Formats: sequence, C-alpha cells, structure tokens
Amino acid sequence: MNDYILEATDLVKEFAGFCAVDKASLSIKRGSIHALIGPNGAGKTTCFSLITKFLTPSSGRLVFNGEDITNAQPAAVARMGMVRSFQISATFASMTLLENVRLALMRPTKAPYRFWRPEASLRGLDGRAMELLDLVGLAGSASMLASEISYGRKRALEIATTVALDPQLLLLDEPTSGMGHEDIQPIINLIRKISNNCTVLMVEHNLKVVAELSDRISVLTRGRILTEGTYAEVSTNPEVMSAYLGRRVEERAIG
Amino acid sequence: MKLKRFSIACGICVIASLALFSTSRAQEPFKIGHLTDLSGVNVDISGPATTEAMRFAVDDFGGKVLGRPIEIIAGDHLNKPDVGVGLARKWYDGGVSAIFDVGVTSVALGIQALAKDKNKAVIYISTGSADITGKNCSPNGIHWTYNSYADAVGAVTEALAHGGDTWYFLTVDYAYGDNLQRDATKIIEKAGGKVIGSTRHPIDATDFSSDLLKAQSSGAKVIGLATITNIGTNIVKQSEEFGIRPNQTIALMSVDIQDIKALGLKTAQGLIDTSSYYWNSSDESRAFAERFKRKTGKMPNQMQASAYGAVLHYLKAVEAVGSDDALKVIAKMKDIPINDFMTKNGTIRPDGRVMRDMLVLQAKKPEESTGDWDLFSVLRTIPAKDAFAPADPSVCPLAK
Amino acid sequence: MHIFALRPSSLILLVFLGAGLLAPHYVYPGFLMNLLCFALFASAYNLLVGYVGLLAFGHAVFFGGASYATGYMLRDLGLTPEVSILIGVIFAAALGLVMGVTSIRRRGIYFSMITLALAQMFYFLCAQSSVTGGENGLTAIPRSPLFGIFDISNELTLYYLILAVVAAAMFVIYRTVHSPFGHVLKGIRDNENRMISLGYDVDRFKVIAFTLSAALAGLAGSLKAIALQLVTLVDVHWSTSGEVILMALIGGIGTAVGPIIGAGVILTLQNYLTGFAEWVITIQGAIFFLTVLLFRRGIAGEVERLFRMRQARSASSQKDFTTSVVESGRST
Amino acid sequence: MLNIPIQTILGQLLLGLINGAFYALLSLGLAIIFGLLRVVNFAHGAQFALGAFAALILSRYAEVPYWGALVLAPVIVGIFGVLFERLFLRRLYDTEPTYQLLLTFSLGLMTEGTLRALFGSSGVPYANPLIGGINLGFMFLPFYRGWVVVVSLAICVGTWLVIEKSKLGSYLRAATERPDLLRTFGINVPVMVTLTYGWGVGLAGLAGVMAAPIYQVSPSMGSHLLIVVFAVVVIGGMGSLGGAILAGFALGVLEGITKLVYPPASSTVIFAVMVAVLLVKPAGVFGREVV
Repeated sequence: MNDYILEATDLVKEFAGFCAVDKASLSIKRGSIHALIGPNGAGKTTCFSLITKFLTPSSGRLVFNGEDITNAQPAAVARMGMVRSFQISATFASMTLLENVRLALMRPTKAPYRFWRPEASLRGLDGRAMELLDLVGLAGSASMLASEISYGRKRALEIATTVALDPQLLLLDEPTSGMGHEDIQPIINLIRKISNNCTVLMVEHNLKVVAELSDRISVLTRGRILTEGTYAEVSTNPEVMSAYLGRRVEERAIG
Repeated sequence: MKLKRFSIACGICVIASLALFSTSRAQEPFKIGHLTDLSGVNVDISGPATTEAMRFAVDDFGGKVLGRPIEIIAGDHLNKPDVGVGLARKWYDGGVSAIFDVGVTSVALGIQALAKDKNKAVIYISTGSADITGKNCSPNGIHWTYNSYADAVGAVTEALAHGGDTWYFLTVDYAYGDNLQRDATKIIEKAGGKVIGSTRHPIDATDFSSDLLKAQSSGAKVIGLATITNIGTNIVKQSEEFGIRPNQTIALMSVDIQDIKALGLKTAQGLIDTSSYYWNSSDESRAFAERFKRKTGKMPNQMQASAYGAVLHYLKAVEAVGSDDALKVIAKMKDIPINDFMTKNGTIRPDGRVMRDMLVLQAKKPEESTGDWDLFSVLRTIPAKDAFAPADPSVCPLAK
Repeated sequence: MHIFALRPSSLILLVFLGAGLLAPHYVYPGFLMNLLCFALFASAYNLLVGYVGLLAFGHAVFFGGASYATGYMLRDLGLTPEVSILIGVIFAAALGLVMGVTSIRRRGIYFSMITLALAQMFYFLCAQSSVTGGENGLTAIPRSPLFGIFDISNELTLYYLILAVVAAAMFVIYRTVHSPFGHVLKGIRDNENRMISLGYDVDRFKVIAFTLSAALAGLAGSLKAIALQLVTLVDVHWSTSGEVILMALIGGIGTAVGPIIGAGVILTLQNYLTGFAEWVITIQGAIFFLTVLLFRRGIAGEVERLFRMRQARSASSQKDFTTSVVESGRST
Repeated sequence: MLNIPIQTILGQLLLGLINGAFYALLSLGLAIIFGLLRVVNFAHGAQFALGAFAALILSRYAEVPYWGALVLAPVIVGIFGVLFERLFLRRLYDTEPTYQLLLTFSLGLMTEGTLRALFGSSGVPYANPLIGGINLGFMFLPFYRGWVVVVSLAICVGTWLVIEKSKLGSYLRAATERPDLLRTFGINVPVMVTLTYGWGVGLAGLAGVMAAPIYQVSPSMGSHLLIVVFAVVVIGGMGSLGGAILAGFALGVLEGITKLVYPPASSTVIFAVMVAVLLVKPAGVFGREVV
C-alpha cells in the first residue's frame, strides 16, 4: 500500500456536451488535510460527487486504498471507509441527535435488518453516541430533534455522525458554508481534532479556513487542476492569482 | 403526562361514537331494502327514482303488512361488490326481509350467495346477467324484469326478419359480452343466418372507429353490438360518422329508453329495444307514467316501472304466507300469477326467472316524435316463452 | 415494562384494541370486519408512504391479489382458512418483491407511475384470467372451519378472529417502525443521500419495506375474502389503490393510528352518505378537498400537533417525548 | 389472423393518428402544467368533461354553435382553472407534490360528481358540425375526424413554439425555476403561473369540445382517459412538451396496431410500454432527469 489513500487519474465528466470536469487528476496523501478550491463553477462539487461516486465519471480512474472504485456504488465506497458530508447540512430532521449518530453507529452491525427487535436493542450504542456528541459539544442536547437545533450545530451534528463511521478518508463539502463568523472557529478546531485519526479532503470557499487547516491545496478552474501545493505556494502562484484571486477581487469590487 | 390524557380522551371518543351508531330498537317495522347505484355511472338505469316506484307499491298496498308498517331502506353500493355485499349483509342481519334491484352483476352474484346463506329474499330488477337463474341460481332469488337474453331477442329477431342474415359482432371483452354473443348466435343460426366475424374491445375503450371499420369492411348485413349499454350507445354515435347505416343494420342488444333519449332520435332512429315496459303502450302504463313523472320529473324506464310490480307481488306473497320466511314467500310468489299495470298473467319459473311478454320497440324518426318522451313505436309483442331462453337443468338444479 | 411506562402511541393502540373488543355490541360486526381489513390495509400502506416516503400507486395488487389467492384456495381447492391466508400472504409478498425490485430505483413521480403501470397490467391479467371469474368475481367463498375444527361461520366468532389477527399485524407494523430497521427507514425518508453516504444500501431496505408492506396488505386482502366471502375486480382496480392513499392521508400519513381513523372515515362515508343520493360523490370530493387544504396532516396528525404544541408550551425542558412515534408532518 | 390486408393496416394507422390527436392535446395540457408548475393535475379528466359540457350548455341555453363553443368553452374552463389556482392550489405550492395531486384529484371528483348529479350518467348527445367524409380508397375518413387532427396539430405545434422558442416561453420556464430572479426583473411571477395553469386547463377544455361530437357528452368521459394520458406524459418525459405531443400521437398509432393483433389488450399496452420505457430511460423518452 502506498502513501496515497486516494488517487484520481484523468477524471472526465460531461453533461450533454458540456464538460464539467476535464481530465482532473488528484492524489491525497494519507493523514493529510487536503483542500480543493476554485472559483464558482470550476467544477468542485462535480469533482467531489465523482470521487464519492454519487456521479459516475465519463472516463478516468479512481483508486481508493489500492482498490479500483471507478464503477463502485456510493454506499459501497462508504463502507470501505470513505465518508462524505453535504453542502447543505444533511441531518435526519425527525430524529433526535442521539438517534442521528446512532444511525451511523449501527450501520456496521447486524441491527439494520432486524425489524422484529425493539428500539431498546440499540441501547448498547448510546454510550459511544454520547461520546461523539460530546466531541462536537452537543452532548447536552442529545434528546432534541435535529430539526430544532441551529444551523451551526447541525453542521457539528453532521460531523459527529460522519466520524461515527470511523472513516479513513473524510470528505467535507464546504463545511463552513452558510455559517456565521462565530460558528467557524469551532468547526475549524473540530476538523483539526478529527484529522488526527483520518485523512481529510475538503472543498472550501473560505480561504481563511483553507489557510488555517490544509496541508496541501489543489486549485480547480474550468474543470481542470490548475496547480497543487501548500498554501504559501498556491497563494503566490500568478496563474492562481489571476484565475482565482483576481476574480474574487473583481467580485468584491462589484458586490 | 398530557399525551396519556390525550390517549384516554381518544378512547372515550371512540367508544362514545360507537355508542352513537348503536340502534335503538323500538317498534319493529317490516323492512325491505332498495340496493342499487344511487350516485355513479349507472344511476340513470335505476337509481333513486326506483325507490319512488317502490314507495308507490307500498302505498297502494296500504302501508302495512302482517300488521307492521312497511319501511323501505335505500342504499348505494357505489358499484362496488364489497360495499354492496357489506350493506346487504348488514340489512339482512338487521331484519330486512328482502332486497330489491341491485344492478351490476358482480354485486348481484355476491348477494345471491349471501341471501341463500341468510335465508332471505332478493329480487333483481336492473341486473342483466342470465347467470342469476343459470349457474348461480338460488331458491332465494328472483330475476324480475329482464335479462341479457331478453334484451337481445328483439333486436336480433327484428334484424333477421328484415333479411339480416350475415352478422358481425362487436363484443365487450367480458363474460357478459361472450354470453350475449353466444345467445344471439344461437338465435341467428336457428333462423338460418350466419356470423361471419367478431372483434372484442376492452371495457374501458372509448373509441370504436377501428372496430367499426372492420365491421364495415366485413360486408356483414348486420353489426351486432354485444356490449354494455354505455359503450353501445357510443358505438352507435360513432357509426354515424362512418356512414355505416343504412348499408348495414346496427343491432344494439342492450339499450333502454334513457339511452335512446341520450343519443337523440336523430342518431337513434330505427334502433330496436326489447323492453318489458313502454310508458305509452296502454292506458294503465300511461297512468303509472304520469304518476311517476309528477313525483320524479321524468318518465319511468322498465326498471323503475317494474319495481312497482315486484314489491307488490312480494308483499302479496308475504301476506298470504303470514311470515317473511324467504323460502316460503318465494315459493308463494312462484305459485300466484303476476298481475299489475304492465304484466299480465306473468309466472315465475322454478329457477327464479319471471316469465312475461316483452315489447319490441323501435326508436321513432325525429319528425314522427310529438314530444320529449315520445321516442318509440311498439312493433310487436314477444311471448314469454320466446323472450327468455329455456331453463337449463344442467346448470341450475332448480330447473325442471 | 410497566403499563404507565408505555409510549402514548402504544397506549392509544391499546385503547383502540379495547374499543375493538367492545365494538360489536354497538356496531354491526360485518361493517367492523370490513373496517378492520381496510384499517390494516391502510396501515400497511402507511408503513411505506409514511415511514419510507414512497408514494406507491398500486397497492390494490397485493390486497386484491391475496384476496383472489385466498378465495381460490378456499373455494376451488377446499383448503382450510389458515393455509389459504398463508398462501395469500406469500403470494402478495412475492408480487411485492417483484414490483419492488422493478420500481424501487425510480424516484418521486416516476416511482408512482411505474407502480401504477404494473398494477394496471396485473389488473388486465385478472380481468382475462379464468381463475378470477372475470367481471363476475369469485363469489360464495366458504367460511370453512379454522384448522379444520373451529367454526368461523358465526359473525361474532369471525369478528374476534379477525380482530386478533389484525391486532397482531398492527403490532408487527408498530414493532417494525420502532425497530432498528424502522430507524433506517425513517433515515431514508428524511435524507436518502445521507443514508447512502453512511454506507446503507437504501434500495435493499426499500425493497424489504415494500415487500413487508405488500405482505401485510395481502393479509388484509385475505381476511377480507373470508369476511365478505367475495372477491372481484374492484379489489385490484386502481381506484382501490387511490382509496387507500386517501385513507392514509385523511387519517394522517406517518402516524400510528391515522390509517385506522382514515379507514373508518372513508368506509363510514360510503355507508352513511346514502341519503344524499346523487350528491354523494360531490360531497366526498368536497371533504377530501377541505382535508387537503385545511388539515394536511390528517386527523391524527393535526390532533397530535395540537397536543405537541401545548406540551411544548407547558414543559419546554421536558424532552422525553421527542421520540414519539407520531411524527408531526413529513419533513422534506 | 396475421394476414391482414394492407388497406386495413393503413386504415388502422390513420385512425390511431386521429385518436393520438386527442391524447396529444390532453397530454400537452398536462405536460405544461407539470413542466412549468411541477403540479400533477389529476383534475385533467374532469376538466376535459367540463369542456364538453360547457359546449353543450352553450348550445342548449345560448344557442352558441359548435364553432363558437370551440373558442368559448376552453376559455370558460380556463377561467375555472384560474380561479381554482388562485384561490386554492396556490396555497399548496410550498408543500409536497402529493398534496397538490390530492387537491386536484378531489377537484376532479367534485366536478364529475356535480356534472352527474345535474345531467345524469347516460350522457347527452351533441350534434356533429361537419357531416360527411371522403373515401380515401383504403378507408372512409369522416371530415370531422380530419378536422380534429388539423386543430390538434396546430394547437400543439403553436403551444410548443410559444413555450420552447419564444421569449415569453423562456420567461415562463425561468419563472418556475428561479422565481426570485425573475421578480427582480419586474416580471409578475404569480400571474404567469396562474395563466400557465389556466392555459393547460383550457387545452383540456378544448379537447373536451372537440370530443363532444364524437363521443357522448358524459360526466365520466374523462376519467377513463386520465390515467392513459398520464402514461403518455410519463413516456414522453414529464415536462417535455414535444415529448408529450409525440408520445400522444405514437400511442394512438400503437393502440391501432394492438387492435389489429390483440384487441382486448389495446387499453393495457400503454402501461407495458410505460414500464419498459421507465426501466430503460428513467426520465421518459424526451425527458431530462431532474434529481
């Protein structure tokens, strides 16, 4: 097994003649925090969906932990240890926070198919679930419904649910999108905390978050990987400046 | 624990509402039921107007039998067998002695079995299937007004009489259509005619141009419509467009005065209807029709008119027997002749078939019609023995 | 478990059971048997639409299919009721498995339409087949002795038998909803993609739920064949599929007792609106219309919401009801 | 049975095309409503019957001839639709599609029930305005049926052009996808949505008027057609107007062919096709899959 947990080679995705991702290649080093950035419409989310198998690439190859997963099902990849989060917070609204986390915890067990057993049979998982909720600072609200908590706390809940699966590779889709300033720092701390045990690949808009967290950064524009490197390397690359930062400045000037 | 209180309140509500439905038993009236389609696609064939005709009979009988006041309960089976049979079961269990009318065959067959089970009486008026007195016959059931065979006889014989010796059938893809075509074929072949082809259509079809085209190109002299009434009238209407008549004759086997009215005389002219009743056929039938029209605003068809006689005959038999025991009452009904404003010396066969003469009616030309309801001229009368197929002991053990 | 430790919803179910035991003294048993069968049918359907979020439009296939199978076994093959019911349920489950596997990959309206289409094809087969008796249906289905010995021809005996079977089936549904499996289903309903990303094979769970729902709908149909002694094409017609949707809706989709109430309302309308003759259909339509506009959560759903609101006001710190079965409304 | 003369085949194909004209018109209305509003309009069958009854009432009480009814009846039905949308349907736009479906379903039930209570169930005749026909050699084509195809084609193509190719149409499509954006351009989105529903319903009314002289005008004339037309829309691809039109005509022809080979299956064949299509092309033949 090599140093890279995930290797994507020449990924292409076409939608009815429009090329959203064009020969993108990406290698994620084991144990790192890797960020994928790029201006709006660069194909970040498509790229992300290709890696997590929610979309099938038109061509190209994906290898996870030495195994070819180019044509695998999304649920199967998840079971192999690659778990994603969603841009819009993905919680189970009608369940309590505890049940949310428990749903992830029980997946590797035999419980999911047992329709004749009572709910109480899941009590054994409650301890671990509380630990995870505690990790993200939600232990006090364990019996609230997921629909009743604030947006920032939903993101935290989502991370707790994801971590519950003990992933090897954690994929975060814009973990701080739509958040107020006061919520961002706790999430940064949280991501750093969990990255001790797994590799992280994140798509992120907020450059402050990227700068603070990531070991390596890939820049995507118009469906292609423009460059890759540390924050210092990338942020001084003139091409990135014009393609990405330049545009942000323009946007800011207009806005 | 608010929710617990809620659940207890819930329970109390349930029990209280159950109590509301409970029947209080005061003085027992003599109950008969009118079960039919009161709101759906067949409402014009019988419907609430039939209940009125039944009321006339009860009034004319004096409102009482066996010293008890007679009560008519009306119910809607929505053309659904589970609703119909469920309601019938409830009525029988609740003391209803006889159910009249019914309609739709699937409901009727369910009630036929039920009535036998409960030893109650059932008298079919708007039901057409001849199976009621055939393989599904029962000592508890009487088929009062007409059946699919009688319905077809007039149209078939009339067409044969006018030289229509080659036939093409448009048949509904159901047992009913099969039976109708089979019965008609027997009559045709007996008269030396020939059936040269047929095509089947699903019951939910709406366009028949394709079938009509096939019938047209077959060159048959008569196109027989062995199908349900609604489809039949639709086919007649569509045949206009393709100029089928007068080159070919159309024999619509199942039709009623309402359908002729619905088609309009311009389209319907010349069609043959076999019916046990036409309002304008005698003084007595006119008198009944006037009375009926005053109450309901329309002229009675054969179902509505004959319901009167059915109730009257049943009540006479109950009075004569002195109880409502179904087997005895029905045996009595079979004993005494039927006589009312439309049926003269009718009899009931052992298999439950009422034998009465039928009228062959022909739809008038628009210019011959003098009023809204002046739709038919009476061509002739078919004697009872020719109007119905002979009883068949091999399918119905009651028949002798 | 101490009785006062029961969930409110299970308490309500117990109350219903009590009412069921007393009911035949007040209401005609034949009506009640029909009601029980449709209550089970609607509850089985609710398992799918309320807890998995699948709006199937062909459940009459399982209800009617099992009815035909049971009726045929009893009448034409002379088997005993319990064997006939078992065969009916297995038949419905098999049909459910086939329909589930075929349709489950499609989502939203496409799922509904493919189930409708398959149901129409099944209807066609039933109309054509000689086994079903065509448009005449299967009539005079005998109430043969249960296990060959117990007489069930008496209405009251049969009623209590059906009550027992339906109560057991309701318990199965209740247990399923509250089992680990039920949690997975609710997870799929709340957020299907998230469940996939957690590694669940959602299609497989949906097929199992579909088959289970079909089997239970089949059980309802089998019981109805014995209670009414009659099976006809109406039982497999799409209007019956539509009716069960209305029952679940009026009572409250995703609530435990809603389908029972819904079945009660619709059957009562059918039985007691007769006085309005020609206007029955219009009145029915108007009632549904108002329900959708004003009481979208259905009767049980609205009542539950009221209580939940009061509860939230009076005991904001007390959160021990949040796991209540009775979900208020469906999240999107 | 399979040695069918070529004339018969041609005749059946032409008849299929004529029936297809009705399917196309009805499914176009349904597809417009679904495509632009995402509402599954279960009242469509009843609105079709309402169109026929509007024509009937107009001729009976106001002596408006067929040609007048052809314009007036769809407008009347459309106005009913507009009122329904404004007063009721609108309240449900932010709920699940199921509720919109159920609301339109109950509207259909009420409409059909009321028509039946007022006019009875057997149906009422409506005079054919174009009597006669021409002999095409392989079949006799009634003038009226030819007229149906011409009108249907004209309306279908016209509507398709307006919605798919014109500026108004692009507003409409945009309105339903990004109402917020359009509002900033000063376009009144709710009015456009209402008019779209009215137009779709009006098409059902038009089909009803055109059907009146061929079929009996009866309250249940639309309920048989309803699920068939649904199937047409699904096969064509929900929301694809061109797909609905083509699938409508194609289904008519397919039914025609089935009537030659095995007539009893002619009303079921569409569902077999629908299952097959959905299994192979999940979004229908011309549909774009929207997740």
